[in-house]
Amino acid sequence: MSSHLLDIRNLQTNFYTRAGVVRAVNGISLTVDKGEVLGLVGESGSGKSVTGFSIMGLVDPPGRVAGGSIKFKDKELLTQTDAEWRDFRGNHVAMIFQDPMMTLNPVLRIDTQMIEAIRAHERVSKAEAMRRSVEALGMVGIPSPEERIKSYPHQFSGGMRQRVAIATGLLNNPDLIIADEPTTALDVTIQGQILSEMQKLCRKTDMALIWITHDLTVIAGLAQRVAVMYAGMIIEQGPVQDVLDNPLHPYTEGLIGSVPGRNRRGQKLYQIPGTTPSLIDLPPGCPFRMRCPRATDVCLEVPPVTTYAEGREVCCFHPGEYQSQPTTERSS
Amino acid sequence: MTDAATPFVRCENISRVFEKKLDFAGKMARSLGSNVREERVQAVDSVNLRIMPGEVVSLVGESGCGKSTLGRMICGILAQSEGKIFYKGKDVATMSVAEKLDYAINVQMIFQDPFASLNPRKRVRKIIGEAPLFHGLTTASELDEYLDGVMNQCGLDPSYKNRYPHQFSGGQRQRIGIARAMAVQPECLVCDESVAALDVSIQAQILNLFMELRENLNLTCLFISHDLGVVEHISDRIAVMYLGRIVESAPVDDLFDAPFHPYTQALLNEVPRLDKRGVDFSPLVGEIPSPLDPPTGCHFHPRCAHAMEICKQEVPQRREVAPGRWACCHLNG
Amino acid sequence: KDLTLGLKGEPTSLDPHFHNVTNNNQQALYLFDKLIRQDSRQKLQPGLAVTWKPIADTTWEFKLRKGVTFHDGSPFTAEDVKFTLERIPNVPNSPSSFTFAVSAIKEVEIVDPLTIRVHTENPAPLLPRMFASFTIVSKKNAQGMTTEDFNSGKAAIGTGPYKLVEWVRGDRTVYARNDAYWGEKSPWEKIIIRPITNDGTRVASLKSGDVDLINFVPPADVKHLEKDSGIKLSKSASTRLIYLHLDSNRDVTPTVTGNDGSVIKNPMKDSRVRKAISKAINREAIAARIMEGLAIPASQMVPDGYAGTSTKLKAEPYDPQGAKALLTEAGYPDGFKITIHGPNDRYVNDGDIAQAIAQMLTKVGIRTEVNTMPKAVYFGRASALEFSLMLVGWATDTGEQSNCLASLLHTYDKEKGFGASNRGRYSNPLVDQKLEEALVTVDPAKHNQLIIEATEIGIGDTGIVPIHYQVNVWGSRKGLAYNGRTDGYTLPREIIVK
Amino acid sequence: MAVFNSESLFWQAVKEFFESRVATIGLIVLAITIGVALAAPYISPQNPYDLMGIDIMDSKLTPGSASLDGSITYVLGTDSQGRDMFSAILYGLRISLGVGVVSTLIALVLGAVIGLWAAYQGGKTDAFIMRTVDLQLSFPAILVALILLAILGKGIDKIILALVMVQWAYYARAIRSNVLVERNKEYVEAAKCLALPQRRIMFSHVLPNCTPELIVISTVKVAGAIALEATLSFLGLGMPITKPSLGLLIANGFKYLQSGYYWISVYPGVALLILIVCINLVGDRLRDVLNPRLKR
Amino acid sequence: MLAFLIRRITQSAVVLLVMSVLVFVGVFYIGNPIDILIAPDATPAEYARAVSELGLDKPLWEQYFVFLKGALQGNFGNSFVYNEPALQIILTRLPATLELAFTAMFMAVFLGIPLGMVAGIQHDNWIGRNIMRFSILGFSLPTFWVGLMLIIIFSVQLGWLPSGGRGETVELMGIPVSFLTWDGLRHLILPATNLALFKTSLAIRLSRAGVQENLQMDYVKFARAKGLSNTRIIGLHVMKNIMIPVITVLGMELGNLIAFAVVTETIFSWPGMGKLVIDSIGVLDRPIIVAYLLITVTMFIFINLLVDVFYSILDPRVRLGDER
Ligand SMILES: Nc1ncnc2c1ncn2[C@@H]1O[C@H](COP(=O)(O)OP(=O)(O)OP(=O)(O)O)[C@@H](O)[C@H]1O
Ligand SMILES: Nc1ncnc2c1ncn2[C@@H]1O[C@H](COP(=O)(O)OP(=O)(O)OP(=O)(O)O)[C@@H](O)[C@H]1O
Ligand SMILES: [Mg+2]
Ligand SMILES: [Mg+2]
Repeated sequence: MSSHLLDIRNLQTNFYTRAGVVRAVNGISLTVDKGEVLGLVGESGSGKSVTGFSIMGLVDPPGRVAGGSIKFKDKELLTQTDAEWRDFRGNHVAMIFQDPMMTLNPVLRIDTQMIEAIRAHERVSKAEAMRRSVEALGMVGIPSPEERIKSYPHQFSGGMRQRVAIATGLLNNPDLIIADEPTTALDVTIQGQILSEMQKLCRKTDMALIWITHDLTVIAGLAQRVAVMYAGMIIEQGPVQDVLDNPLHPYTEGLIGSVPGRNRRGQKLYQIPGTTPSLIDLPPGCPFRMRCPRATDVCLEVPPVTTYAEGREVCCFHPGEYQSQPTTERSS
Repeated sequence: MTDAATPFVRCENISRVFEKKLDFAGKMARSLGSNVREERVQAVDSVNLRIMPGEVVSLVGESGCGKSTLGRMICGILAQSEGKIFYKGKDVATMSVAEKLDYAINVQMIFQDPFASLNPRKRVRKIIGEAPLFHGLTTASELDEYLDGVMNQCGLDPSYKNRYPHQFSGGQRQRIGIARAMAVQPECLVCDESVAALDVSIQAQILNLFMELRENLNLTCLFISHDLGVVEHISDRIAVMYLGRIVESAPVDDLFDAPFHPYTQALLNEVPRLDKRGVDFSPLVGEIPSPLDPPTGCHFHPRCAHAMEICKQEVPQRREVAPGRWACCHLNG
Repeated sequence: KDLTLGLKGEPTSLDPHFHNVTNNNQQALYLFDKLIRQDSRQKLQPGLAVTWKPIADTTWEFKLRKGVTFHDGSPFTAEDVKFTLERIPNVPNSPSSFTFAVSAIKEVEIVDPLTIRVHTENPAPLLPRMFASFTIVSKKNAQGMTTEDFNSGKAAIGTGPYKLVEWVRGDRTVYARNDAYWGEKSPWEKIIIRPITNDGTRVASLKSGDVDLINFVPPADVKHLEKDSGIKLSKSASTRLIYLHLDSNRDVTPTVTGNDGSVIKNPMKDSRVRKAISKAINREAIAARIMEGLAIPASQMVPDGYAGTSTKLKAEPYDPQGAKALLTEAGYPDGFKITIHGPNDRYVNDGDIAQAIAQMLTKVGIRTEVNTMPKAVYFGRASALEFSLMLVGWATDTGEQSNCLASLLHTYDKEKGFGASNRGRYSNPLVDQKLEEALVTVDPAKHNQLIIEATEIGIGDTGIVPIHYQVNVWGSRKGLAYNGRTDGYTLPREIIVK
Repeated sequence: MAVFNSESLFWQAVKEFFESRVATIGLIVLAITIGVALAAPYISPQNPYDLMGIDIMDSKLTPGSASLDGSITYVLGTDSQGRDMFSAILYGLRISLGVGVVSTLIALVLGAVIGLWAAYQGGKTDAFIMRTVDLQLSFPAILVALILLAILGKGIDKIILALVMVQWAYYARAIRSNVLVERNKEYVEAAKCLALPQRRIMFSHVLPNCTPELIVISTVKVAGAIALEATLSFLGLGMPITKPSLGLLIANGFKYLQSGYYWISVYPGVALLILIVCINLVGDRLRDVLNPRLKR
Repeated sequence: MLAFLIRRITQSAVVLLVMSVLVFVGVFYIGNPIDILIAPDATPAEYARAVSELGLDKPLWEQYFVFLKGALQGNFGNSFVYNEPALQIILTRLPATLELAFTAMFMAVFLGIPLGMVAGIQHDNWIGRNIMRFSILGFSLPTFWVGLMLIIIFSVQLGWLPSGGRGETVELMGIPVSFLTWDGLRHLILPATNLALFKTSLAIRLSRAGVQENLQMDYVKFARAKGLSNTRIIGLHVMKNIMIPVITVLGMELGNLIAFAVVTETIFSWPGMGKLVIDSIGVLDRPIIVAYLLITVTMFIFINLLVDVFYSILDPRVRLGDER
C-alpha cells in the first residue's frame, strides 16, 4: 500500500551507550495518511520522541537508526544523503518540541529565526520571507504579528513561544507536523488554545499531524487514530474511539484505568504494578510481561502483531475481547 | 481536641507580597527621571480559606496564580505579609514556641519535583529519619524499626534504607518524599503539585497512596494542582484561584456540576477528558496576565465573556452563593 | 653609523643635578661635561677646566677651556659654572642631590670669562674630587627650567659629545653626534640606549644582535659568551667593594642568640670575634665559585693603586682553624647563632654571596641564617639598625678612600655628618682623629698618609669585613671592545672600534 | 530512565574518574609526587636547607658528578651554593605543595565561613561582605600578593598569608552564590517544613551540596596558588633564599640558563610543571565527573 | 540603566578610596623611600632635607589628605624618583601595556574561541583531545617560565625574533603603537604570545564547554529540524550563545591581563607600566605605586562596566537595572 503519506516499517533505533545498547525504538510499524491526526501515547521513556527524531533524521549520537524503513511519499528516507535530509527537514516535515522555553534560540530575534527557516529551503527575498513569517504568526493567533516578530523569545510567554514554534514549523507548508508533547509544559487554558489552533490548521490545510503525548485525554479530543507505545514498541493502535473504549492490550487498559476522573471519584485508581523497565538489555519476550496480570509462559516470546481490522492492531498473546464496532466518522 | 466544627486551619485575609525595593542608586535614578520602579508582586491577595479536619481541599488555578505561595504560608515556611492563620482555632501569631513547633510539625508539605525535593547527598535513612530523631519521635536505637514502619506505610521496601535518592525511580522518590513527611506523624499534608511530574501509571500509584493514608490516618489535606482530573478524583472541596485571589470555592460535585464563576466555567470547559472525543476545542481567549501588573478591578475581566463596566473598577466581594459555596463575581451582585 | 647600547638601568631624569645615582650620572656625560673629568681609573683629568690649583688655603682657581660651545651654539663661560654651582643645592624635590659637592663653598668669584675662583669656609683639599662629580649646564638654557624641562629635552642642552634626540622612558634614549664637540669626535652619528634590566634578556639581546654592546654581563654568562666567536667581552675591576658590616657597638644585637636561643651579649663587640668572622670567609671560593672569577678578594675599601690605599693590608686568608681558635679565645668555643641580612637585587649575586658566607660561618660554629630582601626594604631596615650582620656594597666614585672612611668607619655623628652609612656603628677614636685631620690637610702627600693610617687602623680592627671588589664585564659584538672603567660607566669614548 | 545500582554517588564518581586514562595517569603521578614530597626528609640524599651539609666548592656541578669529598653523587647536579638539586627539588616540591594546599585550605575555610555567613544573614551583612569581596576581587591577585609580600617580607607563613588574602574572596563569592541557589531547592524547603533549625539546614543540608563544586574549584586553585607562589618567588618575593621553593629554584637558575648550567633551572621547572599539570588534569576530570550540569 | 550606572559609580568611588588608603598605609609600612633614593654617603642633614622636600616628615594622615586633595584635581603628586607628575609618567607608559594586553586578548579571542569550538564539536577525536591537552598545558605553565622558554627558543636558539624591548612605534591618533611597523610587530609577538597563552587556554576551555552545552540544547535540535545547515547552526546559533559567557569572562580577565603584564614586561623589558611599577615598588616611589593602582583599578572597573553593557547587548534577556 503505497498511498500513505508516511509509512514506517519495522523501525529500529538504538543508543549505543557505555552501559549497553538502549533499544529505544524496537521495530515499530506505523502509517500516517494525508490530513490525518495520529496520537502517539506512552509513558516517559517509551520511545515516543526517538520515533519522532528518527523520522526527522535527528537521532543524536550515540544513537543510530539500526534497521527498518521510513518512507515519505514513497521515498525512502533512511538512505538519504545529508544534503537531502537537510532539504527534507522543515520543508516536508516539521517538528515541534516539548519545552517552548528551550526551543527558540534566546539570543536571536524571532524574525531571524523564522526567516532563516524559509531561506534554508527557498531562494526568496528577505522581505518576502518576512511577509510569510508575519502571516504564519497571524495564523497561529499571535496578535499584531508585525510588531511582535521583532521581539526576542524571552519577551513572550510560554504559550506564545509555542505558537511561534508552530508558526515556524508551518512556514514551508509541510505535509506533516510532528508535535512532541507541545502542550505538556503549558497551562490547561493555554493548552486549550494551542490545541484549538492546531485543530483549525489541520482542517484548513489538510496537513497530517503526529501528536506525541503521554496524556490520553488530549488524544481523545484531538486524534483520529492512536498508537500506544511501550518500551520501544507499539503495542496497540487503532482508531481513537475503538482503542479507548475497547482496549485490547492489558497495558492500554491499565493506562486508561489509571486516568483519574469523576467517574471513579474516591475509589482506588487502577494501578499498573511495577515500573517501566530499563531499555538496556531488555529480556526477550513481551516487554510488559513483568507487570502484566495476564502474563503466561507464552509471553516469553515476542508477541506477534495481530490485525483486527484495517489499522486496528495489537501486539499481545492475551488481548482483550474485540467487539467489532464501526469506526467513528472522522470529523471533518 | 479537634472537634468537627473548628477548622483545622483557617486563613483570614492572608496576603503575600513579594517586593523588590529600590536601593539608594535606584531611588536616585528615579529622581533623575529614569523609569525604574519597585517591583511588587501580590502573589496572594487577602485569601480566606478554611480546611476542616479530615477534609481534602484542592487548590486549582493557572501557573503563577499563587497556589504554591498560599500552600507555603499554610505550612509555615513562608510568612504572610498580612492576615492571620488560625491553627485549630488559635492564631498562629500568638502561639507559644511549643505550640508553634507542634503546628510546624503537624502540617507537612509534599513537593512537586521528585528529583529536587530529596537531598542528593543523604541516604534514605537520613532523609526520612532525621526529623523524627531530631524531634524526639523516636530514638536512635529504635530508628530502624520506626523507619520500617513508615516506609512500609508508604509502599517502600525498607531494605532500601541505605540507598541514595538517585538510585530510585521517580515514583519511588515521590514515595520517599511522602515518607519523609509522614515520619513526623503529621495531621495535615500540603501537596504542592505532588503528582504533576509523574507518569499516569505512577501518578495513579501515588494518588492511591494518598487516599490510603488519608483514610487510615484521617489526614487533612490541601491538594494543590492544576490538573482538574486529579483534583476531581481526590478532593472534597475545591478552591479556584486566579491571580492571587480565590474566585470560587465549593464542594467538588457542586463545582463540577454547576461552575459558578466564569473563570471556573472556562477552566472546566478546557479540561480534556477521556470521554470527550473529537471535540472542537473552544478555548478561553487571552493570556494569563502578569502578576507584576495585574488588571484593575476583577482580575479576570479582560478574559471574561460577561465582563461589565463595574468589573474593571471594583474588586468583587466574596459572597456565599449557595450553602457552602463562595464566589467573587459581580454577576452575583 | 649607529650604535645601540643595552644598559642595565635607565636614568630617572636627564636633569644632571636631580638625582645622584649611577645611571643618571653616566648618561649626563653624554650630554654634558664636567669641569674635571675622571679617566677610566678615576684619575682626574682636565675637562671643561683646563687647570685647577689652590691659590690660598681656602681658595681654588679654575681655568676654563676656550672655544667650547653648547649644543645651541652659545659659548661656554664662567657664568655657566657659577650658575651650575648655585643651581645644585636648589633643585626642587631632589631625592639625592650633589649638594655635598658644593657645600664647602663660601663664594664663587668670576675673574674673567675663562677664570673662576672658589672660596671655601675651611681648607678643602678634596674640592677637585668633588668638582669631578657633577656636570655643567648652560645658564642660558637652564635658568628657570625644571627637571621636567630637562626630561623633555628643552633644557637638556650641554657641551657634551652628543645631543639629545628623544627619550622614551623605559624604552630608549636616542642621541645624535655633536659635530662641534671640543674633545674627541664620536665615530657614530647616532647612539641609541635601550634599558634592559633583566640580565638574561640583556645577554640575549646581545647574542641576537639587537644591541651592539651591553654592560654588566652577569658572571654566570661570562663563560659561555667567551666561547661565542661573535662576541667580545671586556673586563675591568671596579671600585665597588662588597663588605660585611657588623654591629660592633651595642651590648645586645637583634639577631644574635646563644645556641639554645637565649639572648646573649653582642659577641661582635669583641674584635677577636670580628676577626674570626673575617678569617672564616673563603674569599677565593666566593670569587671563583659564585662570581665565576669576576671578583677580586678585597683587603681594604678601594682597590690597590688608588689614592689612600695601604700597601700593607692584604686580603684576609681563609683560615677556619684560626677562626675557631679566635672564637674559643673570645669565649665562644661553640659559636652562637646569628642572621646575616642582605639585599637580593642590588649587587651582583648578592643573595648567593650572603648564602655562601652563611655556609662558611656555620662551618666554624657560628650558625647563620640568611635573610635577603629587596633593596627597597633592606636599606631602610639596615639604617634603622635592625640587623647584626649585613652584606653591603660601597662604590668609591671619587677615586680615593676618604669619603669611604668617613661614611663607613668614622663614629656616627649626625651633626658633623660622619658615619652616615656606618650601619654597624663601629667606633674607634683613633680612626676618627686621623681622618678628621686628613680632611683639613691640603698637602696631598700628608693628606694621603693620614688616610692610609686611618684605614690600616680601622681595617686592622675589623671595623668592616671586606669581601671583594666586583669586576665589571661589558659584552660587545665582534669589532667593538670596551675599555672598562672602574666606576662601571658605559661611555662611548671608551669604546674601541676595531 | 533511572539505572539502579547500589553504589553511592561517591563511588560512582570514583569509578567514572578512572575511566579517563589521562586523568588516571595524572592522579598516579600526582600521588607519587605527593608521596615523594612528604617523604623528602627520609629519601633525599642531603638536607638542602642545612648549611652545614652543603659546600660551595661543590657548586654548579653537572648532573651525575660526585661531591668533592666523594660522599654523594649529585644525580641532578648542584646549584650555585653546592646544593644537591635532587634534594632541593624534593624539598621544593614539599614547600610548593604545602604552600598551595595549606593556603587553599585556609582560604577555602575562611571563604566558606564568610560566604555562608553572608548568605545566611542576608541584608546589610550580606551587602557589606559582598562589597568587601568585590573590593578584594577588583585588585588583580598578583598585585595584591606583590604588595603584601613587599610589606610582610619573606617566609612560608607570609606567603601563605598572602595567598590566602588573594583567594578567600573568590571562595566566599562562590559559596554564597551556590548557597543562594541551593537554598531555593525543594529539599531545603522540606527541611524547613520539618521544623529543623536553620543552622542545621545550612550546615548539614546546604553546605554539603555545595562541596563538589568547591572541590573542583579548589583543586584548580591549588595549582593556581602553586604557580602564583612560583611567580612571586621568581620575582624575588616569597620564600627565604636558604629554603628555596620550586619557583625560587627556577629563579635562581634563571641567570644560569644561557650559561650552560641548565639543570639548575630546568629540573625544578620540570618538577613544577609535572606538579601543576597533574593537579590540573585531576581537577579537570573532577569537574567533568562532579559537574551536575552534565548529568541529571 | 541609570540606576545601574549610579550604583556602579558609587561603588567604584568607594573601592578607589579604600584602595588608596590601603596602599598609602601599606607603602608607609614597607619603608622609607629616602633610604633607597639618597646617596649612601649623604649627611644626616642632607637626609632630613630630602625627607622634608618630599613631604615625608608630615604625619601619614596629613600626607594622605594632601594626596587626596590633589587626586581629586587629577594630580597624584610627583614621583619621588622622576620628579614628574606620577599620572603623566604612567600615562606615557600606558599605551605600551595596553597594546600588549589588547594584542594578547586579541590572540586569545581569535585563537582560543575557534579552537575551543573545534574541540567542542570534535570532542571525541584526536583533534579535540589534542586541543584540550594544549589548553591544559597552557593553563598550567606559569607565565614567567613560558616567557623564558620563548626567549631561549625564538631569540637565542633560532634568532627569529628580538628578545625584548618595544621596537619602532608610530603614532596612531596621537598614541604611539608598535603593531603598525614591521620592527614593532616583531618585538610584539613574543611578549604578546607569552601573555596570551593562559587566556587562550581559558578561551578554549570556555568555548568548548559552551559548545558542548549548547549543542545539547533543544534550540539546536529545533534549528536542525528547520533544515538549517551545520555551518549556520554552529556559526550563528551556537556561536552567539557561547560568545556571551566567553566574552564576559575574557572581558573580566582583561583587567587581570593588564596586571599580569607585570611579569611579562619584566621578562621582555617591555616598557609598559607593569615594569614601571615593579621598579617603583623597588624604590618605594609611592606616588607612582598609588597612581598605578588607582589607574589599574579604574580601568578594571571601567572594563567590567563595559563588559556588563556589552553583555546586555549580546544577551537580550539581561536588563542592566536588574542586577542585585
Ligand atoms: N541520547 C541518548 N542516549 C541514550 N539513551 C537515550 C538517549 N536518548 C533517549 N534515550 C533512551 O531512549 C529511550 C526512549 O526515549 P524517548 O526520549 O523517546 O522517550 P519518550 O517516550 O519521548 O519519553 P518522555 O515522555 O519522557 O519524553 C529512553 O529509554 C531513553 O533512555
Ligand atoms: N520568592 C519569590 N520572590 C518573588 N516573587 C515570587 C516568589 N515566589 C513566588 N513569586 C511570585 O508569586 C506569584 C505566585 O507564585 P506561586 O509559586 O505561588 O504560583 P503557583 O500558582 O504555584 O504557580 P505554578 O503552578 O507555576 O507552580 C508568581 O508570580 C511568582 O512569580
Ligand atoms: Mg519525549
Ligand atoms: Mg507552584
